Amino acid sequence: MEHSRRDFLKFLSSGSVLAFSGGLFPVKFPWEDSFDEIVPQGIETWVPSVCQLCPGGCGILARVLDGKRLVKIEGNPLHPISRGTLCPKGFAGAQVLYSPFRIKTPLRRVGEKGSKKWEKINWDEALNLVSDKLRTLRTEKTTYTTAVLMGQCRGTTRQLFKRFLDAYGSPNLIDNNSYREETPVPGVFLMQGSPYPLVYDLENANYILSFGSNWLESFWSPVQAFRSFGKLNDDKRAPRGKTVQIEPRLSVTAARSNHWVPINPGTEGFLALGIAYMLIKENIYNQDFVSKHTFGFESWKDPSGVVHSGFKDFVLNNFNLSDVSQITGVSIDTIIRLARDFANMQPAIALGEDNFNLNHQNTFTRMAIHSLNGLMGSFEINGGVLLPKVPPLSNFPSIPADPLSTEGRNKPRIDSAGNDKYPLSKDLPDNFPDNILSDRPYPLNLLFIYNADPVFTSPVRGKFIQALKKIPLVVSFSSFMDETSEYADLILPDHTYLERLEDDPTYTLQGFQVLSLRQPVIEPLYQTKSTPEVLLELSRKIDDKMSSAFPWKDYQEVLTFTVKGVFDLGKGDLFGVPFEEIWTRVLEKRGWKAPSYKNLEEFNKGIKEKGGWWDPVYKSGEWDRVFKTPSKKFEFYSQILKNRLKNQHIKEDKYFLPNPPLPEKEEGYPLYLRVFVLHSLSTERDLPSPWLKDTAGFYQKEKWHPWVEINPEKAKELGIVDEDLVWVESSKGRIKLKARLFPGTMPEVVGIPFGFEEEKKDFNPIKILTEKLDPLSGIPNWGETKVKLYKA
Amino acid sequence: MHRWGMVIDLAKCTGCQACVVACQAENNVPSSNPEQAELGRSIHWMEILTFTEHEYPNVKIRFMPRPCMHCDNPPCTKVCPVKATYYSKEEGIVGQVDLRCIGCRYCTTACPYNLKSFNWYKPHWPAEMKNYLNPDVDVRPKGVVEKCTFCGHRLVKVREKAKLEGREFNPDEYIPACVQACPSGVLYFGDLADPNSKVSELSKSIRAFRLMEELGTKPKVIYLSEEV
Amino acid sequence: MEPKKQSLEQDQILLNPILKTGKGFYLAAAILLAITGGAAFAYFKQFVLGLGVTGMSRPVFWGIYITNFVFFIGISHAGTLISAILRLARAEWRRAITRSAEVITVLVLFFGVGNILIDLGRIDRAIYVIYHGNFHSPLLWDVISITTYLTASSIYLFLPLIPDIAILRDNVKKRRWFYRFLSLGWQGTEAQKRRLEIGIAVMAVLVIPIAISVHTVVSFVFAMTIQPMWHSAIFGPYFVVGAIFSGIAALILAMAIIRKAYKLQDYLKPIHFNNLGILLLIMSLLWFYFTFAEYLTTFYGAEPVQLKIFYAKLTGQYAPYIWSMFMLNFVIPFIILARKKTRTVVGTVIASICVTIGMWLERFTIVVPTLINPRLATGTSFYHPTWVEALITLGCFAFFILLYALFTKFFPIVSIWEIREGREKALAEVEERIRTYLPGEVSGEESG
Amino acid sequence: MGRIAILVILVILILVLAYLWLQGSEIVQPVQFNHLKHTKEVGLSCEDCHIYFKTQRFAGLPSMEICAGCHSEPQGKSKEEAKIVEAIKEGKTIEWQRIYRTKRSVTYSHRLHIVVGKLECKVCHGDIADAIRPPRRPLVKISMDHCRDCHRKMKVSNDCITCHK
Repeated sequence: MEHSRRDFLKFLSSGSVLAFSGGLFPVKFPWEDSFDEIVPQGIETWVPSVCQLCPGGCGILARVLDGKRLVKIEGNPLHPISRGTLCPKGFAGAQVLYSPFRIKTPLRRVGEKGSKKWEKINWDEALNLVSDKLRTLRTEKTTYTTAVLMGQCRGTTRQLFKRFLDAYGSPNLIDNNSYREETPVPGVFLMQGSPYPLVYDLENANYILSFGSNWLESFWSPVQAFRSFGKLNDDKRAPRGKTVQIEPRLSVTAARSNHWVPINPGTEGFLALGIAYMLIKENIYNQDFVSKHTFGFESWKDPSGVVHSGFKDFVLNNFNLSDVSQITGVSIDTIIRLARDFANMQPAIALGEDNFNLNHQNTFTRMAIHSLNGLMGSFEINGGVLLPKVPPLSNFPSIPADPLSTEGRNKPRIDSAGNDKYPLSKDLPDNFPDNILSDRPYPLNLLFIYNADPVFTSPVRGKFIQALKKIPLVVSFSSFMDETSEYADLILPDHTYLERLEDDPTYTLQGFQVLSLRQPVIEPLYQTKSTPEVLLELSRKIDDKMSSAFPWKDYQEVLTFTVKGVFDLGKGDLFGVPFEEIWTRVLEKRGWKAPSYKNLEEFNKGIKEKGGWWDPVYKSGEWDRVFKTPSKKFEFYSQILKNRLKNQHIKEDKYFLPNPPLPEKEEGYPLYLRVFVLHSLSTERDLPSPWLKDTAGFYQKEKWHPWVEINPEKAKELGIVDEDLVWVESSKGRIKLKARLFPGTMPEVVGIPFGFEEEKKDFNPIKILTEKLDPLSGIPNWGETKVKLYKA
Repeated sequence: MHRWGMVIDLAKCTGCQACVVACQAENNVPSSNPEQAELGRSIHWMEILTFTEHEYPNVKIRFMPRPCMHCDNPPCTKVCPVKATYYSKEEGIVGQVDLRCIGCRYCTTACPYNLKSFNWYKPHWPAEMKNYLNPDVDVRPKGVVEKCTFCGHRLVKVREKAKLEGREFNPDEYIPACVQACPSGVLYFGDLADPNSKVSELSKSIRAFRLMEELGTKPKVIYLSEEV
Repeated sequence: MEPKKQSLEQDQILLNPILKTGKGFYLAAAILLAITGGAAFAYFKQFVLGLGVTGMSRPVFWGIYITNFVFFIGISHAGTLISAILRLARAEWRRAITRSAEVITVLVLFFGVGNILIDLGRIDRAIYVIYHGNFHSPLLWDVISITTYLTASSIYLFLPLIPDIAILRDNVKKRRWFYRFLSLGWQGTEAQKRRLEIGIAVMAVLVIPIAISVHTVVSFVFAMTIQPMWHSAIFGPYFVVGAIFSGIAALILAMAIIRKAYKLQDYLKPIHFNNLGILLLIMSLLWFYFTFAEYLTTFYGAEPVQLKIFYAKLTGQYAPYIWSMFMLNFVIPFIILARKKTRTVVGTVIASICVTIGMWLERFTIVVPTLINPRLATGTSFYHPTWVEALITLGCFAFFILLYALFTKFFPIVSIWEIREGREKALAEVEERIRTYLPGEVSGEESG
Repeated sequence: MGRIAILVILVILILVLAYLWLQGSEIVQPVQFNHLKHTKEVGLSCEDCHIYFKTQRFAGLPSMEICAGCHSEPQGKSKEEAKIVEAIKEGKTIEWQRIYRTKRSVTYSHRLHIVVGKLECKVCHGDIADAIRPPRRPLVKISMDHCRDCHRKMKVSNDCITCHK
């Protein structure tokens, strides 16, 4: 019926002049889809690579048409970290690659700094500019006045930067986000002594007690965190375990956890010790682990005969439940239940890792939290706390002897990290601008900025801007015109991670070493150059001493050199389907070496095709590797801290035990500010992806801009109605934001998301954060910012 | 005859939005800008609905990923005056032919789940960003309605591949972009007509419920509730 | 035989508007044209930039345009329905007002359909509704019923117009060929008169069910969906009552304006306004009855989804609209029209202005609150109409009034031959008819 | 008299308008390629130049390498061929215009229809093989009914989802 009716109608209407487009005339009417975007097809290839929008290291498969058009990014099913899935940032890579805000050629500043006036120059001219400066500094013997401010970077590129500065003669390799990952958190370092970061096997843990660690929103490897959460709740009717979130604000982790424990900000350490009190009092801690592998639990006598009180007495005397409950605001029976669950549901993890949580807790608070793991002995077990090994890249040959570079290397660091003021600090990016402005210990002539945007992420952004204006030559490798590059003198734009060749050594939550290869998915779109190549070219241009330190023709050669180290290891295998992985694990457990590749060529070809290599075996029980403390044990009483602070002659033992400080009040600013991170935004820089900005802040129904969350009762007190414009003011400054009533915040806590960025808008909460640094580690303690709120 | 359906295990969803962004990347959904988002015009085929319940301190936030329900008795295909949105009897998928849609938006008001979106503006991509458009999916012009199609274009591609290789069509190969992207393993996809598919098995679970089932639309997206 | 010239004695004044156009007319036409031009520009902007320029978003997909659609289709019931009923009931006082009513119907229908076309995202594909029509869709039912209604009411307008056009042909110098062509050779012979009478009678009978069907089908667009406070059986009759109600109000307004503009005081007499006022009062009561029935059932049933919208209307965001609608549609008209003393020309005009505004608000508060409170409340949805929508609505009103005025310039707004027929025969006819009602009298029918 | 004049002008106007309209829709190729000579005299098959239709969804217009195969030096005297030879020498690419194009939202896979469906090229492309000058408009108007009839005959799914992406 339908067929004939349309013919009749067509016959009827074909006669009328008024026929619309309906396919009658073989012609396009002007108003017809002027959208002539017919997307060109092409021959489809899938290129494995690695995402770099966060340190997670997920393997991706890029769908490329005709070798020159990236259409979509998907998870690499063979990759052990991503297993075929990705987080939203993974997909947004395409928008980062094809973003219109990319810097297309090297730029030189023409106006004065920060005036955003640039001129395009070609690569040779730009490189000569930098190498001349480097050469003059070599001749003036002031090589130490150069510095590299580095963001997220690991593997061969990081080693290349280190070698460049060592060969050139400068100690200043400053890691801008050293407190984010890559280096251990001081609290853990004091108790375990190992310089490498820990990893928490969330996938197999039965009980995750998280103290403010927002591991479902800001974890160093989000896809593994999501998979762990998925596995934990796989069968809701017979759940394998529980997650508890102790946080003053209902984050996404708290919302999805079995139990949210609101706690007064800054008192997490007291609650941890309250739980420790219960564990010790009811004697349900892991006695045999504590006796065998810990030090300082019982009171002990040091060689000079002085008796030191142990952790046990310290906790029993000072942290009874009523005090702890009064300080933390957590009811006594909750503390009891937490302690009992923590003891019974093994393997349990006390998670203090705050990663980008930007609310870094005090070092002693972290020691208190980590002591719970010590009490229950959840180390080196499946579902416990592991110390992973990084894939062993072969070391570079030693730098040829050069008195100038050795002398420059031994100069004090520009950011004076590790001095007495902050004994445990490895990098002090927040101290860096003060030293520059006051020329202490020496004025800086040349600054390289790689993959970091301190003006966007650092609370001392005002000083950073002055510092950048003061430094004669600032070279930025950013591929986007971010806030820091606006103050640079010269921009040598790097490829985006989809056009770059790089290795990416990391590890899974089970401690397995993973080496993935990031290979260029398409030819670079613009005249950008990979930063390692730039370093190699610079070193050749400076002088023969430097060029002899870099015997490689290009970065490809450097990579084959370093990746050979992993080949020499002989263990592990290329990425394979799950069956092959189990087979490799079985053989290796029995000491067989069963790699599927015979020689180096096959190894390199396999890595290119499958995406990388990994060793699905974690050798647990290597106690001397895990506890590198003087007593070769887990130390409740930190002897490392004692030795480090020898010259300060601190007498009482309390100082070396985990004794968290009470949070101070600040008159005039009654509310606590808690800056939190949204999962789909980056904490390093502004990701120019509309997809991400359109989905960030979904549960507040807010998009594209931050807001401030207030408890409904507190809002009524302050006379603030939902969606009002409010000023949020701290001692450092104020910003105007939209207020949203959110029953998930404690009355005296106010939450602002971090990570939004827009051209002429000024709503970055970093501006009002306190500049106070943690006394021991020098890491900024943003959790202690106090603010007040009033209607705009 | 297939009845493609999806099971969403709400206990495992962390609201990470991987499915939302994966769907937009796969289906050339135009990305919005601050002004458009402010006016409620950003288009999401798959969206995470959030419900905040109770008061401080025992607050509960529920996340509910919501694709199109692909109802077996769809209220939207009945009301479309030009048969632009149709119920495919062979696949059980509710599709949208945007060549024929006149933009009257009757289907969007008739749908009780409010999950159909409309192109209020001419979709705009900066010049370079046109590169990542997927040739398998049409780029919708302004003035037409668009909705989740369970990535129907992937089904066609998998069918074509099976025919070219001369073998039977294997239902497990067909998987929408959101199900493939989910890191927590919340989304399961399969053929509800096949009794021993993973989806049919899960849909018989005690926790299974369908959104607004009482309206008689017979949705083919089955949720597994958080609490037991 | 030389065609008999239609003589014209007293009713010369009815031709004045056609013969000479005063300066006032040109001024009014200019203003109306300006507004229409503005609306055209606003629509062109929407055509080029897309519907993003309006205030609609998700989930509020329908707004002012659909309200206008229902409102204008509502007004269209003024004409044929009222003039048809009056003609069938042989109410003598209808003679002066039937044509002005029928003209409202025919002209306003274009704006009803026009607003749907304006609301379409892709107006260039509107023809698909005919090519690939899906008869499951209430919109298709609308298309059919409105097209039939348009043809029926245009014929019903044209038939009684023929004798007047003949008068114009014989008396007016301008556009002679136009009138000769349209008068279809009318001589006023007995045979022609008899055939015309039959034609009008048939059309009068035919138009009533079509008119009823049009507005029930317009209400089915809402009632057939399963949205709360739309999906109810009362919508059919409720919209029809609303239509007649707003139709009468629009008719009174139109009559008042032409009465003032063309000084037709002794043709459109207070008694006309009085009778229409009574009709308006009856419809106001009926409308209130239906509204009360709908809200009571919703309130009493207390389904949460329905109650959410009920309270959004009565106490929430749309309370001012609902309560002003209630005042404008029931309280004020009731006060004015209930007492004969106030049911004067001015009184009925005030009442009908209130009713017109009230009925637009009633349509608005049916369409928007249901969309703004969807079943699956996923956050704050809002609807702030923009200047484009406002200007296009204004443009529709202006253009309608302009077309109406133009019609009065081409054809006599009061039907001359019916007035004359009334003057000659009506008295005898009515007197005879009344006798048939009285007991005991032998009337024509019984005598067989 | 006036009325007839208006009528005549109107008709002329429509004719001119229609002519302009159809004119605007013509597709002109940069080089007047002679299909007949290549298929009949030289004996080439479709696959020699449109190389992808057996392996990809699209058939692919010939790239310069394919032409360069024979035309690196002139094969004959026609000035159209000279254009190609010169373009090959300078390494420029010739922008061939597509004549056959399905509607924007319709997917069509050549390999499926040719390898599995065993379709002839001329079913949809008409007898282009014997065209001396490149046609200005598709020889066969590919409409929905054109496809649906064939699908109905071959008992292949006629569901909207098969063709509308």
